[in-house]
Parts: sequence; C-alpha cells; structure tokens
Amino acid sequence: MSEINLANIVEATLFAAGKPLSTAQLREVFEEHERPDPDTIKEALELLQERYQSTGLELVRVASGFRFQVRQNLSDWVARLSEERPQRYSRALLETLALITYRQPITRGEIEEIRGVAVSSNIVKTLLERSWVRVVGHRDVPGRPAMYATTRQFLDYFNLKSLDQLPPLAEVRDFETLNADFGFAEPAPESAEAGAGTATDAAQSAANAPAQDAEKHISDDYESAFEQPDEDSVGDVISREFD
Amino acid sequence: MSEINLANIVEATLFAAGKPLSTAQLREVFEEHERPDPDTIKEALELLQERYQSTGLELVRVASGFRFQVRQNLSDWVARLSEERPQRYSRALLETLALITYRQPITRGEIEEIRGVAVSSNIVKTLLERSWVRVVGHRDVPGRPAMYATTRQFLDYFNLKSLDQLPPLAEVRDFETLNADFGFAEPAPESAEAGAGTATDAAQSAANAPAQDAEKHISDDYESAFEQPDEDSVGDVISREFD
Amino acid sequence: MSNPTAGAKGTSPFNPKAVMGPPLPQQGEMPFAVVMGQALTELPKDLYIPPQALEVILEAFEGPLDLLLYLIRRQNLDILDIDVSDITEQYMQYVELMDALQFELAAEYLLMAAMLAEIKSRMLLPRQVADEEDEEDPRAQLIRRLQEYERFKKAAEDIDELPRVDRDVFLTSAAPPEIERVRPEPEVGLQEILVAFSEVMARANMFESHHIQREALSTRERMSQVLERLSGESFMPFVSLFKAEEGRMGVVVTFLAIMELIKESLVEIVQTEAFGPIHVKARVS
Repeated sequence: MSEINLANIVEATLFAAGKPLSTAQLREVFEEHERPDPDTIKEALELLQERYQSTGLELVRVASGFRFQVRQNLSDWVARLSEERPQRYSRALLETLALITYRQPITRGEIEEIRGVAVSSNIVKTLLERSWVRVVGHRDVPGRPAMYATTRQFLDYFNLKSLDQLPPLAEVRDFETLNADFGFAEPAPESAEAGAGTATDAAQSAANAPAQDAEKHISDDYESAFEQPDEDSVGDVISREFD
Repeated sequence: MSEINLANIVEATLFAAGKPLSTAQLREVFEEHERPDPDTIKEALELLQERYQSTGLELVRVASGFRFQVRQNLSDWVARLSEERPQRYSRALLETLALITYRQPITRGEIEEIRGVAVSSNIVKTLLERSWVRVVGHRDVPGRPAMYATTRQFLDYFNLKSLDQLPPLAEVRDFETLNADFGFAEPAPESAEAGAGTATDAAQSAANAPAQDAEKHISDDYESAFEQPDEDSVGDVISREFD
Repeated sequence: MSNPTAGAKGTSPFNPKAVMGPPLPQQGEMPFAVVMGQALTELPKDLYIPPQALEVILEAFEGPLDLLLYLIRRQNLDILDIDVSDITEQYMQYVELMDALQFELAAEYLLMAAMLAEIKSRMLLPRQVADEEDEEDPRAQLIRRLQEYERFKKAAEDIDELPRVDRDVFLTSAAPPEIERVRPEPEVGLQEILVAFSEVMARANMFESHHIQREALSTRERMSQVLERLSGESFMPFVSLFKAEEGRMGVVVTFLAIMELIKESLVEIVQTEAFGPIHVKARVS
C-alpha cells in the first residue's frame, strides 16, 4: 500500500473527478481540521507536475481548474481508441461562436448583423447544450433579446485558461487609407471601429441590471485584451500556471 | 515534451479509455507496422505498475482487462469529492412535520384534511427514516391508519426538553410574539432580525399570492420530500470564470 | 505543453488527422462540395454554374458577405482596392442565375444586390460632397461590413484550429475506490417548522378553534407516550400510567391525556367491579 500523503490525495482526487478541479475544490476534500492552505495545495500540484514529467500524461491548468490530460504527442495513438471521428463543426457554428467569443455579451441580432445572414436556432441551441455559451442577460431594447457569452466549459474544451489566450482578432485597416482610395472627402467617423462598437454596447446595456453591468465590465476588460498583442499566452510554461 | 515510448502510450490509452482495456485492445491503438506483441504490452504494464507504486493510483487487472484505479486507502478523501450537498426539505414535508408536532397523535388522513392535499408516502418515509416521527398506534377507524407522533430524537435535534417548550399554538400565528417568546431577540439581536425577516417574508408571500398558493397545492401532490437544489446563479458563474 | 495560439492553417502540430475530408487547397478556399463525384474547390472562371451545383454553392457560402468576399479574393484583390462596379456586376450575375433557376433566394442576398445596385448608381452620378455630410457612403459602409465580417471569419478558422477535447486533447480518469455513500441530512430550523405550521393553519382557517387554543402541547405529547405504552394487546393498570415523581403537574397532564384519548376513542377503559382497579387498553377493532 502506498503512503497517504497530500500529493497522493490530490492526484487521486483529480483522476477520480474526471473534470478540472480548482484549488478551492481540491481543498474541499479535506476535513476542516486537516485542510491544507491554498499554497500547500499548489506545492502538491507542483510535485505532481514533476512526478508526471516523463510519463504519457501531464497536469495542466484550464479555465475551471487543474486536470490530467494525455500529452499531445500521444494523441495519435489515443485517438485510435475511439471508432468515432472527432466531430466537425460547421462554419456557421464556428462564426457564431467566434462572434460570441470576441464580442460578448452579444445578441443574436448583432451576430446576424455582422455575419449578414440569419443565425439558425439550431446553432444557438447546440452552443447552449454544449454549455459553451450561456445567456448572461437581456439587452434593454425592444424584444429584450438575450445576450450571449462564453463559459468556462468553452475554455476547458479548447484547452484554454482564459479568454485572452485566444488568438487576437485580426486588425482592421485604417479607414483613412480606405477613404483616400475611394476618394471620399470626409474621414469616416468609424475609424475607431472596435472602440466605438464596444462603447455602444456598453451604453445599450447600461440600463440593465447592475449585476449584468458588472459582468459586462469584466468582459470589456477581456475584450480590450484581444485588441492588444498577446504577451504571455503563448507557450505559457506550466510552472507559471501555479502562480 | 516527454518521450514517446510504449509504456507512455499504454499509460495514456488506459487513462483516456475510462474503462478496463484488454491486452488485445491495447494493441489496437498501434498501427499495424508498429504493433507490439502481447508480451511486450505485458512488459509495459509491469513497468507502469512499478511507476505508480508510491502514488495515489494503482494499475490493476479486473475481469475485462487493465485499468488504473484510485487506491482504496484514499477513499475517504475521494468520497468527499462527490459528497452531496445536504438537500432542503420541501414545504410539504415541513408542514407535515409541523402538523405531527402540534396535533400528535395524528393520522395521514387527518394531515391531508388540514393541508387540503395528499401527503406523499415519500414524506412520511423520510420523517420515519430520520427518526423524527414514529407510529404510536392505529386509529380505530376503517383501515386502521397509523397515528404519528414526534420522537425524542426530534426534540434532541431542536434542543428541546419537551414539546412544551414550543410556543403555544395561539401564538404561532403571530410572528412577532413568536420571536419574542422564543427568546430569539434576547441573546442575538441580529439573528432575531434575520429570523423575523424570514418569517415575515413567508407570511407575506403566503398572504399575497392566493392564486400561487392554489397552484402550490396542486403541485404538492407531486412534490417529493426534497426541493430541487438551486443552480448556480449566472452572476456567480461569470465572476468565477475570470478568476 | 498547451500552446493554444499555435497551429497555422494546415500545419497544426497537434494532430494531423484533425482536418477531415479532402486537403484544403493552397489558396485557402474551402471546397464547396463534391458535385457528381468531383470536388468543387473553385467557381468556374466564366461564372457558369452547373445547375445541379447551384444549391451546394449557395450552401458553401455563409451569406452575401461571404460570397462578396469570395469574389474579391478570387480576383486577388485587397478589400480596400476593390472595384465595386466589377464586383457588383459579378454578384448580380450570380443572383440572377439563382433567380433564373427558380431558386428560392435568401432575402439577405437580394438585400445585398439592392445595396450594390445603389452603390453602382451613385458612382455614375457626380459626387456631391455637401450632401453626404450626415449620410454615410454605402461603399464605405459595405467595405466596413466586409472587413468586419472577414475578421470573424478568420477568428472562426482560428478557433477551429485550437486544440480541442477529443480531437487533440484527451482527458483522463481513473476508477474511483469503493465509496460508502453517506448522504448528509438536511438541516431544519425550528423557525421553519413554526412558519410551516402557521401557514398550513392559516390556509386551513383553523386558528379560530377554541379547542386548539386551550390545548397544551404537553397533553399531546403525553397522549403519544401513553399510546405507545399501550401498543401491546394487554391492559395496563390506569395508575401505572402516572408517574408520581413528575409531581402534580405531571399527574394532571397524564390524566388530561388519557381523557383526551378516551374522547377520541383511541383507548378504552375497563373496570370489572365497582371501585375496583381501572385498566386501560388501546382500542383494537
């Protein structure tokens, strides 16, 4: 029988859970009198990190916590385990998902406006059923349409810790150039396109419940993060994930 | 990146499968030209057995093959992972319990007469199982229905020496007196505040919505002893998402 | 290691099998579909669309913006350099073709056609700077929409390339140990019972009963206790139900309880001779 120690308990818990667990959730499996503090849990996670260094598994951090997963260089073999081919997603679904991801919170109407085409109910239903998106409120306009945002499950599914790990949204070219090309006299007022869009969103939802508003501010922060070059998302070493 | 080797592939496959795999199934994940013979697979399994010797997991052989499982001596911690949150009793159960408390000995039929709806067997069963209620006899009417009364355990749970310590019926109707009588107000004014708030809210909601109340009676019939646990509120989820 | 932003189109290091179906053409176009056994990766140069392919072509586009983008990209033009007039011509031909084939046209395509027509007509007129103060030029508007759409089209492709669960990322689990399940009992406050009682009584409108008001709970409690002691078939001496050590109050409460039980026909009392001992027994029919 192996020793009962903190690292082994954390290891066993993570494998038994079969889903990512946060530090707080890991602490919950201990009785109050023996509950380690978060730093001690982190030490145990680091120890496990090391323990699995030369194995076929790795301990990673995703949005909702820590999980063991198969190292990606072994995925060819593991993929053969299942008869089914991995699911493919339609362009319509991916574009809708991209708009929700980068423009959250966003209504279906706003998605349709940008895509220039109706969004089928099936797509929205699929995204909701997969728990990739959720309704975070309703825009204070006629019809009170639902506003969608992404979830932690979405990030978990795509192996991400946070939204700012997503590839940044492509830049839009300066409209001054555009106007020059077309020989337009006035500078387009939309030159600050992204910023203006966000501001309108914020104004529209300003009348909403304060809770939603608070949420929105959070997303705004993250949205602005997309526009900037990403500093630390790429190849984030695991040791930094424990900070 | 860790090495791609036989043991690592077998390890990853077993952990990803989520079910026991036979040696034959393990061989299947290799392409034909690289497929190891059964003995080589067995060697890899032995190597893995050793690798996990001092960890919280063990590689075991069960009827349908090999699998990794959490060591039995860690079950206390792992069990707490899936520990169900204590549920809440339904309004129907609390009313039934209250009637048994104040009108004991009382039959199910009598409770139903006062409540105006059927009392589900689940409710009675739950109360009996919790040892809060017992059968003290049978009423001498057709069907000889059981008469229920409260138990010593019931008194112990509520820290009462006898039922006498409950407020008299006449005063239960008046929530303000109730709080005073109970001495909720004296030791901790804040908790009395909270208590009074709940009581008043409940009384108000009972008085305000007769229509809803009527609906409630109907649904009571189908009600179990427990309420559905509340889902996480949306606000809760989003704020944690960006932690 | 997780490296979510890596993975340029077609060179994903995560899993070469991630991309299913025929390989993507180098120019970055999606194959529209397989029509009559042939993969259609490009629209014919002369814009002729075999009738049976029209439906798949329409399905291949995510709407009028996507079709326009395609037309622009096919000419290897930057959006900023497009000749709206040329593109309009092509777009119109497509739409007319769809129409000629009785194709049920999506409203969005017609709307776009109308917009293009407007742009074209404007270009034929002399430019009136002053008039356009508060009205945005439809060309600028269209180009902005195209650019915006293209950003998200690219973002969708990027998301598709991200490593994802069950394709590139495989989750792990181990069998849990044997677990003895203990479900914690719900907590109940006394207050909750009182509230429940007052509510049910309010509903039943039974507060006005004097009977209930007078009744002391101790009597009810004692009734239960007495009944339990009488649960056997045998007779109990009446006096054995009293406990002297409880004092006068206890005797009174017990007596009241027995009286109430008799009244409710829950017990019967038997006296075999005058002034003889009284026995009590639970009533059994």
